[in-house]
Amino acid sequence: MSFTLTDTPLDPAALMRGLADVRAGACVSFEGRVRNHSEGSRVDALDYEAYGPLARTEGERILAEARERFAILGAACVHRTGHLVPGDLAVWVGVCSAHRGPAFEACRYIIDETKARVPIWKKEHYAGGATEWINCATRGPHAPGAGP
Amino acid sequence: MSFTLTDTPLDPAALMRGLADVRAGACVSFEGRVRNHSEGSRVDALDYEAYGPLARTEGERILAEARERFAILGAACVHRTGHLVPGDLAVWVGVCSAHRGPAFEACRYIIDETKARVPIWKKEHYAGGATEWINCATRGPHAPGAGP
Amino acid sequence: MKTVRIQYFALLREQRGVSEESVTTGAGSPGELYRDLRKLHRFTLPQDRLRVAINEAFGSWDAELRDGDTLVFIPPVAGG
Amino acid sequence: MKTVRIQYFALLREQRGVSEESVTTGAGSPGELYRDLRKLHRFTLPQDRLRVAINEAFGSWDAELRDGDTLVFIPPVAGG
Repeated sequence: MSFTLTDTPLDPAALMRGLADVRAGACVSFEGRVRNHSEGSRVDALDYEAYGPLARTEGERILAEARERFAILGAACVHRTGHLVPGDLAVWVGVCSAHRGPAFEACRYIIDETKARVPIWKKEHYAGGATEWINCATRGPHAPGAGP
Repeated sequence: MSFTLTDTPLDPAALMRGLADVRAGACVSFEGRVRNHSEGSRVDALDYEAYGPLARTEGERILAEARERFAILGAACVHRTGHLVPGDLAVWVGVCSAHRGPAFEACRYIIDETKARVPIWKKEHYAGGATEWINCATRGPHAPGAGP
Repeated sequence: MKTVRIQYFALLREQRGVSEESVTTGAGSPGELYRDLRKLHRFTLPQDRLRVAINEAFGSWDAELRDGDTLVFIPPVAGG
Repeated sequence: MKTVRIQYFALLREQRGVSEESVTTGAGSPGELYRDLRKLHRFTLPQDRLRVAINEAFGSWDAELRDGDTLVFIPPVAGG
């Protein structure tokens, strides 16, 4: 069980090898990648910023919750920080278990909770030079409650 | 979209690269591995055997169904045949989509349907020399309807 | 009488002792043919635990058997 | 009066122009302090869209502010 922040590229194969367990019949992984578009705008790059100490504490808490709720053998989550471009891997979650149900459910739980709770922020850089901190708009189309 | 049978080891990293798409924000993979135990017995090895032509047809049909049901960008499934030992990768499923929900759901659908419908068989070799074709018992504890 | 090709896999292959054979039969359907072969070779799997493939596609046990068909009796699958 | 350390991240860091600062304040709670700082630095995010961390753990806006505390006002997160 480990939650890690890193400013260097992620290697999914090496990360999955870290979860190897001959009791495991099922390993599920999630790769979150930088898309080249976001709500209709072309994305040229992203910056990820984390509040390290609390991100690690909260990330480890999420992994511990997954272990309590689901019959899994191992789980890990690694999140990038720094400057990323489309196609780059931003987050990796891997879970191994004896049977496949718990691996799928725990993997989904970990990425959902990580996105909702871990203090990591994302700034999108759009074609043309505009930027935006995602979820932080207070007016305009991305503000909460705005739009139809 | 492709369903493949192979008698050589699977390379998940290479398989996932085959699904690369800059529109994809989420890629989910499933790795089915040979466990060292099965219903309490120690497993030393497995043989997988497939009815190739129909396995490929049915596998491709499952991938097409996944594409119809879920908003995904790409999906693939590769299944091993031949002699495997604990820790070996027996099956790999990968799905990429713009958002994570469909990738998780389609990946689960593909592995569930593959296990239920594709004509592939598994013979377990136990410590001590006994063997069993899984799901094929007609008496004893593994027969349908047997046991509590 | 017609002649059909049968391919065997997994448990049926082991119980039959061959991977494939040609059979000349008076059976009218795959279901009738399996009943005959099961008696002859003492296959343990009852028909209701199998599916049948005719010419590389899933088929019906009641289909009309034609000369030259290729049949596979498909034991319960166990991929993954 | 007490002195607390504040770390800024993401949008708040950009709007404040620094990553951290020490502030000597008469505010009794993180909520009161954010209200003062928001007015001073024109932070766009209202308090109800933030969480607060006190000494590297999530805390309460009503907690009693102590001399030497480290505070982080946490903008809406967007990992993954």
